[in-house]
This record gives sequence, C-alpha cells and structure tokens, in this order.
Amino acid sequence: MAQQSEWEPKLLGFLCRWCSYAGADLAGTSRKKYPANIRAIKVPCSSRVDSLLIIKALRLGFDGVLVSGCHPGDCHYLTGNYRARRRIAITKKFLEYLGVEPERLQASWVSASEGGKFAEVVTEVTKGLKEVGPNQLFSERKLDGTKTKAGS
Amino acid sequence: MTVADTNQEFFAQGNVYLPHIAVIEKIVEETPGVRTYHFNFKDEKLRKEFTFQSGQFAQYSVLGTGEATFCISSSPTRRDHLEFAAQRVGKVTNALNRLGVGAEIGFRGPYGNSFPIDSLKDKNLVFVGGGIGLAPLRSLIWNVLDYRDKYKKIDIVYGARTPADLCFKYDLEAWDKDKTVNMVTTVDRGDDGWKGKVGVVPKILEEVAPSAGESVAIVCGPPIMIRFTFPALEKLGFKPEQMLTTLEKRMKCGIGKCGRCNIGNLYVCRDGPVFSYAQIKDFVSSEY
Amino acid sequence: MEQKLRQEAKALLEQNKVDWIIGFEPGSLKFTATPLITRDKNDTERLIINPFIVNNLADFLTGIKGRVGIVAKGCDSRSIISLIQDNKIVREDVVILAVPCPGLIDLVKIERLAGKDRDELDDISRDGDKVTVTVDGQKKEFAINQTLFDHCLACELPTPQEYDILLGEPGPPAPELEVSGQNIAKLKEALPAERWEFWQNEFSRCIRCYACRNACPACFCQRCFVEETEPQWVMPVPRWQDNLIFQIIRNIHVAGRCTDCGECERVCPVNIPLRSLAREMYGIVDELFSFKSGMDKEALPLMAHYEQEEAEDLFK
Amino acid sequence: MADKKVGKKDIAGLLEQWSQQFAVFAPSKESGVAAMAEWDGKDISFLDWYRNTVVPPKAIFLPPMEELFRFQKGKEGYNIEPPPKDKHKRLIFGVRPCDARAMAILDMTFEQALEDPYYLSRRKSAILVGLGCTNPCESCFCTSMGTSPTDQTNVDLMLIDIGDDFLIEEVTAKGKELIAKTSGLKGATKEDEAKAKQAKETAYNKVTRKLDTEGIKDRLLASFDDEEFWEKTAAKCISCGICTLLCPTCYCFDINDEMVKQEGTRFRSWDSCGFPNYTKMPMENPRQEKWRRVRQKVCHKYEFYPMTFNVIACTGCGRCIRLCPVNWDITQVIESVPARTEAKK
Repeated sequence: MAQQSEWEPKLLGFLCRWCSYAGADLAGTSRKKYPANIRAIKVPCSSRVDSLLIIKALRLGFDGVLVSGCHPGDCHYLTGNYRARRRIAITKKFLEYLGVEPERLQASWVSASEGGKFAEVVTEVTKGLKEVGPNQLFSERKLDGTKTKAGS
Repeated sequence: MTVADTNQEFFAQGNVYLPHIAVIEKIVEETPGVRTYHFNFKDEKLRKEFTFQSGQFAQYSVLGTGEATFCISSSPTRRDHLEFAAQRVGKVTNALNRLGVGAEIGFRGPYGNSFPIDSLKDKNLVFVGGGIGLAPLRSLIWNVLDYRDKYKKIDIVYGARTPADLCFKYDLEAWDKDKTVNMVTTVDRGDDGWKGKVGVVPKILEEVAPSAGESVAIVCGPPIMIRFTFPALEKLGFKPEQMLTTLEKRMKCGIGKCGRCNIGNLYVCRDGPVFSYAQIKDFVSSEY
Repeated sequence: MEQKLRQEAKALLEQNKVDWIIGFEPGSLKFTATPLITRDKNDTERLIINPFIVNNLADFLTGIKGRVGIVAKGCDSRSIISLIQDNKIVREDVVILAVPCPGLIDLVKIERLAGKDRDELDDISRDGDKVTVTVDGQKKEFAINQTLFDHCLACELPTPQEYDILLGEPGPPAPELEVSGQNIAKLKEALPAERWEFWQNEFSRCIRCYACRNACPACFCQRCFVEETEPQWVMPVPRWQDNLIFQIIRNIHVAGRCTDCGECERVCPVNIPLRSLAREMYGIVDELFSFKSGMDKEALPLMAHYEQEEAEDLFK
Repeated sequence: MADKKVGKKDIAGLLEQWSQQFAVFAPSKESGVAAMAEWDGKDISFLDWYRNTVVPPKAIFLPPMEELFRFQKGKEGYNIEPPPKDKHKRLIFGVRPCDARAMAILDMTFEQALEDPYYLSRRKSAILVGLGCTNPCESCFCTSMGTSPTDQTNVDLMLIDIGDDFLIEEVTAKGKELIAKTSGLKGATKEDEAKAKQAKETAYNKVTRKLDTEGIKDRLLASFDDEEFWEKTAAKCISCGICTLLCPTCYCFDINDEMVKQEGTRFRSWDSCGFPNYTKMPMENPRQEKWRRVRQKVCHKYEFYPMTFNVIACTGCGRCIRLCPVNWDITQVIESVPARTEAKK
C-alpha cells in the first residue's frame, strides 16, 4: 500500500431512485462537498440489490459498494427496504466472515431531503476504503502449488 | 466426405482452435430476428484460397462473448464473399446482432462433411426446408442451379410459421421465376396478403408428392419438422437412403472432441452435419 | 424399526395413499445406504434404517410428481418443512415416516481414527455411546462423539416434530456444539486476509461439479444464477474466483432455508469444508433474526418477513 | 530378461534424478485432495497411503481449465495471441493401470480426425511410470474391463511391488531409454521376478467386483427407447458432475470467452453430460430430462465409444462408484440393462 497517497478508491453506489438518488442530487445542487469516488447506479428500490450485484462489483474491481435506500418505514413500495435490510445484513456479516473487510460493503438510509447526510456517508465510506486500501480480493495472487505451470 | 479431408491448411497458425479474423461486409435483415451476414477474411491469402463445400459449417465467434455454430449459407460456386444466417436467440447471436458492417468476427472452419454432390448428379432433387433451415439448403440449391444441366427435376418445398418468417425471400422469388424449378412456398398461418399455400411443410410435401424414383430428398428445418418429414417421405416411397438431412446441435469444438453434439454414436460435427435418414433412424426418434 | 417401516411403506402404496416411497436401501459398498425411490410395493422389502443413511432425501421432493411417502430423519424433516414454507411442496402430498436419529456415522472420521480406508474395515457397529470398529479382526472402540458428523453433533432436532408416522422412540438431542463448531471457531481467530486466503486455497481445487448445489434440498431453483449467460454472473470455468463467488452467492440464496444438514460438505469430492460456510450463515441468520429454518411449517420464510427494528447497527 | 529394480527407500532419489529432465508428477494430498501434483522434491509418503487419486491423471493433460488463447482488441481490430509453446516434459509417477488405459482411450478422441494440439503436445512428450496396485479398492472392477491391477500395457515403465523393492518392467522404447540413462538401479534376480509374478496374481485376485460386459453394446442398443428402464435407472441421480468430471475417460469440455476492457481470454474447461445445460440450445434441449442424460452417459461409455473405437470407455477404476453422493453404481446399472426389450416408438 505504498502508493496510497495517490490512490483513490472506486466506490459503487446502488441508490434507490425515490430517496437516496434524489438525496445525492440534492447534495450536488446544494453544493455539499463529498468525494468524487462514488459512481452511482439508480435502482428502483434498495431491495433490487441482489447480493450478486454486490459481489460482481467487487469482482470487477470496485473497492467498495454502498447500498442506500429510504429510511425504514418510508419505502415507496412499503416493505422493500425491510427486505433489503435482511439481505444486506446477512451478506455483510457473511462477507466479513469470509475475510472481506467490512468497509467494502456499506449500507445507509438516506432520504431525498438528506443531501447533507449523503455527503457525510460518502465521505465516511470513502475514508474507510482509503484505510483498507485497494481491493485485491479477486486478483491473482500466489496460490499454493496446486495449479502450477506444468500442471496446466 | 469425412472430416479428415477437411483442409488442414486453413487452421490459423496450425492450431485448430484459433479463429481467423473475418470482417462483416453486409448485413441482410431476413425476418425480425434473423439476419444474414456477408463476410470475408481479413487475411488476403485466405480470402483467395479458402474453399468449402455445400453443407459444411463453421464456428463463428464474437470475441469476448463466445462461439456459435452456423452453416455456410452461401454457395461454393459464388466465392466473392461468404455468408451465414443467424437467428437472434442466445448470448452469441445477440452479440452478433449488435455488430454492424465492418465489425470483426472470428471464424473456425470449414468443419463437417458436406452434401454428397457427386451422387446427386442425374437425380431428381427434392428440397424440403423450414424457417432458417433453408440456410444450408440454399448453399446447395445455388450450387446445383449453377450447374443446372447436371441434375434432373428440382422441387423445393419451403415453409415458415407466417409470411413474415420466410427467410431468403429474394431467393424464393428467384427460384419461383426459374422455370426449371418447381417452387412451393407455404406458411402455417397466412395473413391478408398471403397468396401461397397454407399448411405445415410435411402436409404440403405430401400434396406436392414428388416421385421417389431416381430422387433424393434433402431436408432441413426445426427438429419437429424433420421428425414429421421423414414419415411423409416414406409414405411417398422414399427409402431411408434417399433422404438426407443436415442437423443442428449445440456444439463447442466443432471437431468431435467436446462431446455434446452426438446422436447415438455419431457426432453431428464429425460425422455430419449431413446424414442420411438410414444413418440416424435408430436414435433420431428419441434424441432429436 | 425397519420392519415397521417396511409394513407402513407397503401399506401406503397398497392403499394408494402415496404414489412414491422414498427411503433407503443397502448400498453397493460397505457401510453405505442408497436412496430408494420407488412406486413398487415389493421394493419396500429392501428399506433399511441404520447409522449410514446419510442422504437428505428431501432433495428429491421437488423433482417428483405425485404424493410421496418419505423416510425422514430430523434434519430431512426440517428441509421438508422449509420446502413447505416456500410453497415448493404441499404438506398434504407428503407422508412423513419419521425416524428418530441418534446421529450418523461420518466415515471420514472413522477412517482417520482407524488409520484405514473404509473398504479395509471389517465392521463398524454402534452400541449406545460407543462405536466399535473392527480392522483385521481387531476391535477398536471410540466414543460416539468422535465418530458422528459435525452437523449431527450440532443437531437440534434428532426426531422430526412434524410427521405422519413415527418409527421408534424419540431420542434426546445430543448436541456437542463446541466440537461441531471447532472449524469455524478456529477460522474466526485468523485475520481477515488469512481467512480470505484460506477460502481462496480451498476453492482453487473446486471442479464445479455442482454436487453441493444438487444435493442441497434448499437449492431448488429451476435455473441457477451460475447458468445465466446474459448477464454472465460467473464464468462456468473452475477458477477459484468464480468458484468462490458461486459458493458465496449460493449460501446467501439459501440463507433461511439451509438447515445445516451437512450434505454440501459430505458430497464434495475434493473435500472443501463447505459446512463451515453453511453453518456460519445458519448462525448469522439465527443471531440477527432469531430464525431457524424448517422448525415451524406455519412460519414465513426468512426473506418474506421482517421486523420493524432489526440489524440497524449495520446501517449508517 | 534383464529387468531392474529400485529400493522403496531410494524412490526419492530416483524422482530427484528424473526431476533434472522432467517435470515430475506424483500422488499428493497437499492440495487437500488426492491428485497427481508436481513433486515437491522430497515427499514420498504417498507410498504409504496411495491407492488411487481422486482427481484422475487426465487432469494433467486435459486440465479442469486452460486458456486456449488470449486476444486483444485494438485500433487495427482483434489480435489473437496463441498460447506459449508447451516446453514441459512431464513424467507421471505412480499411474495406475486403469488410469493408464484411460489415457489411451482419451488419445483416440484427441487424435482422431483433427488433432487437439493442447492435449497432444502435453501427452506426446510425457512419460507414464505405472505403479502396480497391491490394494485395490472395493469399488474397483478393472479386471472386468480389459486391464488389471498390474497391467503394463499403457505405460512406459511399470513398477511392481516386491516387498522392499519395486521391480521395474521396461515397456516402451521411451521407457527403456529412460532406464538406460538412470543410475543407481539394481539388477533384478530370478527370485525378484518370481515375487513379482506372485504379487500380480495376488493383486488380481483382490479385485472382487466383477462386471459382465458380454453383449452390452447390443443390449443397450435394444434398450435405447426403453424409457421406463432409464427413468428407473436415473431416479436417484442428482445430476451432479462428479462421476463424469472425475472419470479418467471422460473428456467433454466447454469453451467460454471472457473479456475485461479490451483484453480477452478463451477458456476450455471440463463439462459434463450430466448437466442439463450441456446440450441446451436456445429453442430446445434434446436432453432436458434427467433420464436422457443418464442414458447418454451410460451409452456413450458402453455403446457409442465401442461403436466408434471398438473399446468400452470405462476402465473399472471405480471412482464414479466411490465418489457418488447417492451410490449410483455403474456396474449395477450395466447388469440391469434388459437382455431384450420391445422397443417402444
């Protein structure tokens, strides 16, 4: 992690279109400062985010994933974020057990009016990612000699 | 007629798995979902020297997406370019559909045997095709028409689900105009403008009733059509040896190694794709 | 117990109460039983119950048409209930022939204890808390807890709660949770990077035979995400990255359905400690949502249900 | 006959010597499963535990996955980058006769018609050093499948356990040449040869599982349309790939592309006729039902392969029986194929 000073983490955000995506917009229009590390994907609801999307993002080399939806009780579809909460909770705990740094999967509740909170969350998550460094989870590293050159 | 005769010199760098790069020169929209791709090799030498026979197929790739199997649908007698037709149904064909003129594709082939063109000479030929199954037949039909005097009577029975699903309409028109060809086009369901026959191919074939003597029937279409066409031909007096078909199966290697395209002990890629009904009748009822 | 099972199973078929019987018959190798799936009443004569009836027979329920009489150990019964919860099967279509299970003998452990492969052993017999293994005419005795599968040591339901016919007397649960959870506890002591590397190594030998998925009663999807090509979520190539992703997602997808029956680990031909993943997920689900799969057929599936307040500490 | 022998305790030295010239592979459990792995230079403990590997030695020649080629997309279009030439010469130590026979069966497929350069380049330069079984498994039925625990037919050298030593049988010219260049071997005596003969007989008799394959090709052909038989046979199969992927004579593979940004790779990887997707075409699948796939697996080995190559594609190694999660037993299946059925149309 020698080049940490120049390195900027890449964060992928899955933002619910009804709240967090609007919250991100608001943060922009009201000139709240937050790191430019996040790339946002608009999703219809935080419950749209299957764990596959999260893992795939990490596989593709994103350093972290942020899933953000409406506050519990405020879901446009009434119960979507409750379901998202269960799924993200088990995914987060399970990835942690496997050895994925907890900073790499973050989740938050940000409403359409919380531009400030959105900026804070992204700042905090980006800071966390800078601390854990680049995502090398799926990069080809030394493996014990099971698949050697002559073996394949 | 076996794979062993296939032109080894056409392997890219001596390795049968490496594709040649070809460039799409023209795209013809046949029906909604079916396109014919005209292409040519990037390599000048190969463009000149490449040869194949009617009935052979190749592995085409959209590099990065994968490979799919299509027959070469143009005639070896018309070699300014090559053609294949693909229906948009899966991962590779969807990727192909996103390509435009000038895009590069990978090509491995030609693979497989071919229609036994020498043994068709001085015979009556009955072509029975359905949907995109006309693709391999048209290679042979043009091949035959370019040497028309070597063959006797030619019947073509071709059908599709609806008039909109008829492929190679420009060919159908040309054959219809050709006085030396008896061209019958049919659809399962007609529409207001449809003036041709209505009915499934095996039924229309029985109506057309080509004589079995001195004849060879060449059949290609969806499996369901093939399954019903053989009995129809048998009724007309055709013997299993007089019925040829070209089969389609999922393939990966194209050269008889990857295992998946077999019908009984025969591999479609290695022993086919052209088979006589006599060869496959033991297995075709339950495996195709 | 076996006699009663044979009678009951035969009667079920004879009286046309079921179309199929799923149970066990003697296997073709020493110390094995093999699933018997039949509509023929004469086959019921071959039904057996012994400490080697390892398969989770609930796996066959989603692939079968008609009413089924099924031999179920505690763990199998939980899988059956889980399938009922998910509306994959209808309770009325299943006749549960409940087997009180005192735990299944793990031949891998026996081999390790005896220092011989299973086919070199003359006999394995159980008497209460002792297991006697005979090798070359010599008897060796082991405590039962040394010889049972890990998942049996963690068994919470040796005798099915939900059944139609009970064979034999219900036994007490024999949990040895500490022994059962040893592997996981040891892993948790390691640093995150070490844990990841551990899994990386384990999954580098996965050959993608999908036995873990196919033996799992909770993996009932008609089409699995690994077989999707548009988009291609994972490559169908046995690279450790794709292997690991496959297994991570599989575990997440069966969370709340997995009953810790241990089949995934047992069937793995290349010895990947899959239960150390499944059991941890089982624990996570229990810890976060106090949910145990396959215990109550009236309960809603894990992901079809929620509480107002839960897991909030994981969210910003 | 001037056979040589080598002391069991000198095996490490022998492998060491061969390592100078070859990439030596030997049985190993290092990776967590018994497989042929590149020899680490010292460990010969496999002599104590080795009966057969779980992963068959075919994995060295047809690995679970390999890169067929890489490609790049640039301004000038695609560039295909062929794989580097395989320069390794491999020596596989401890191949069992069943697996050696399986290699010969695989060769037929990869050599026929258009040659497979990946498999063959590895295979042609390799030396197989066989190791006769002294302790066959309960699931083994090699003696019914044209080979035996000590059959030397398909290896270059064959080692027979004669107590403290292995008797070395020099089978091929390649094997003879290697032995001629190998130092530290002892000459075998008449007594050693007698011991070897005895060992072979003992091992042969230890294979108790028998399979009668008389007329199997015809029986299978007659039963091809017997749906009831195949459904019953397939009932307990869970359609996993263990019995095929880990079969030493199964060669089916899949080809897939992966592309990240402008760089791509085409992979070949093991595939199995047990998987529904194996024959799936977008519009239909000729083997959607499980019994059709099970039928394909059985018929391919016992009917189609004999029709094409005149040899049953099964060597009785018993892996499919040992490793099957549901104890689906090929020998029971073959024996239960009806002698004659009224084929239903």
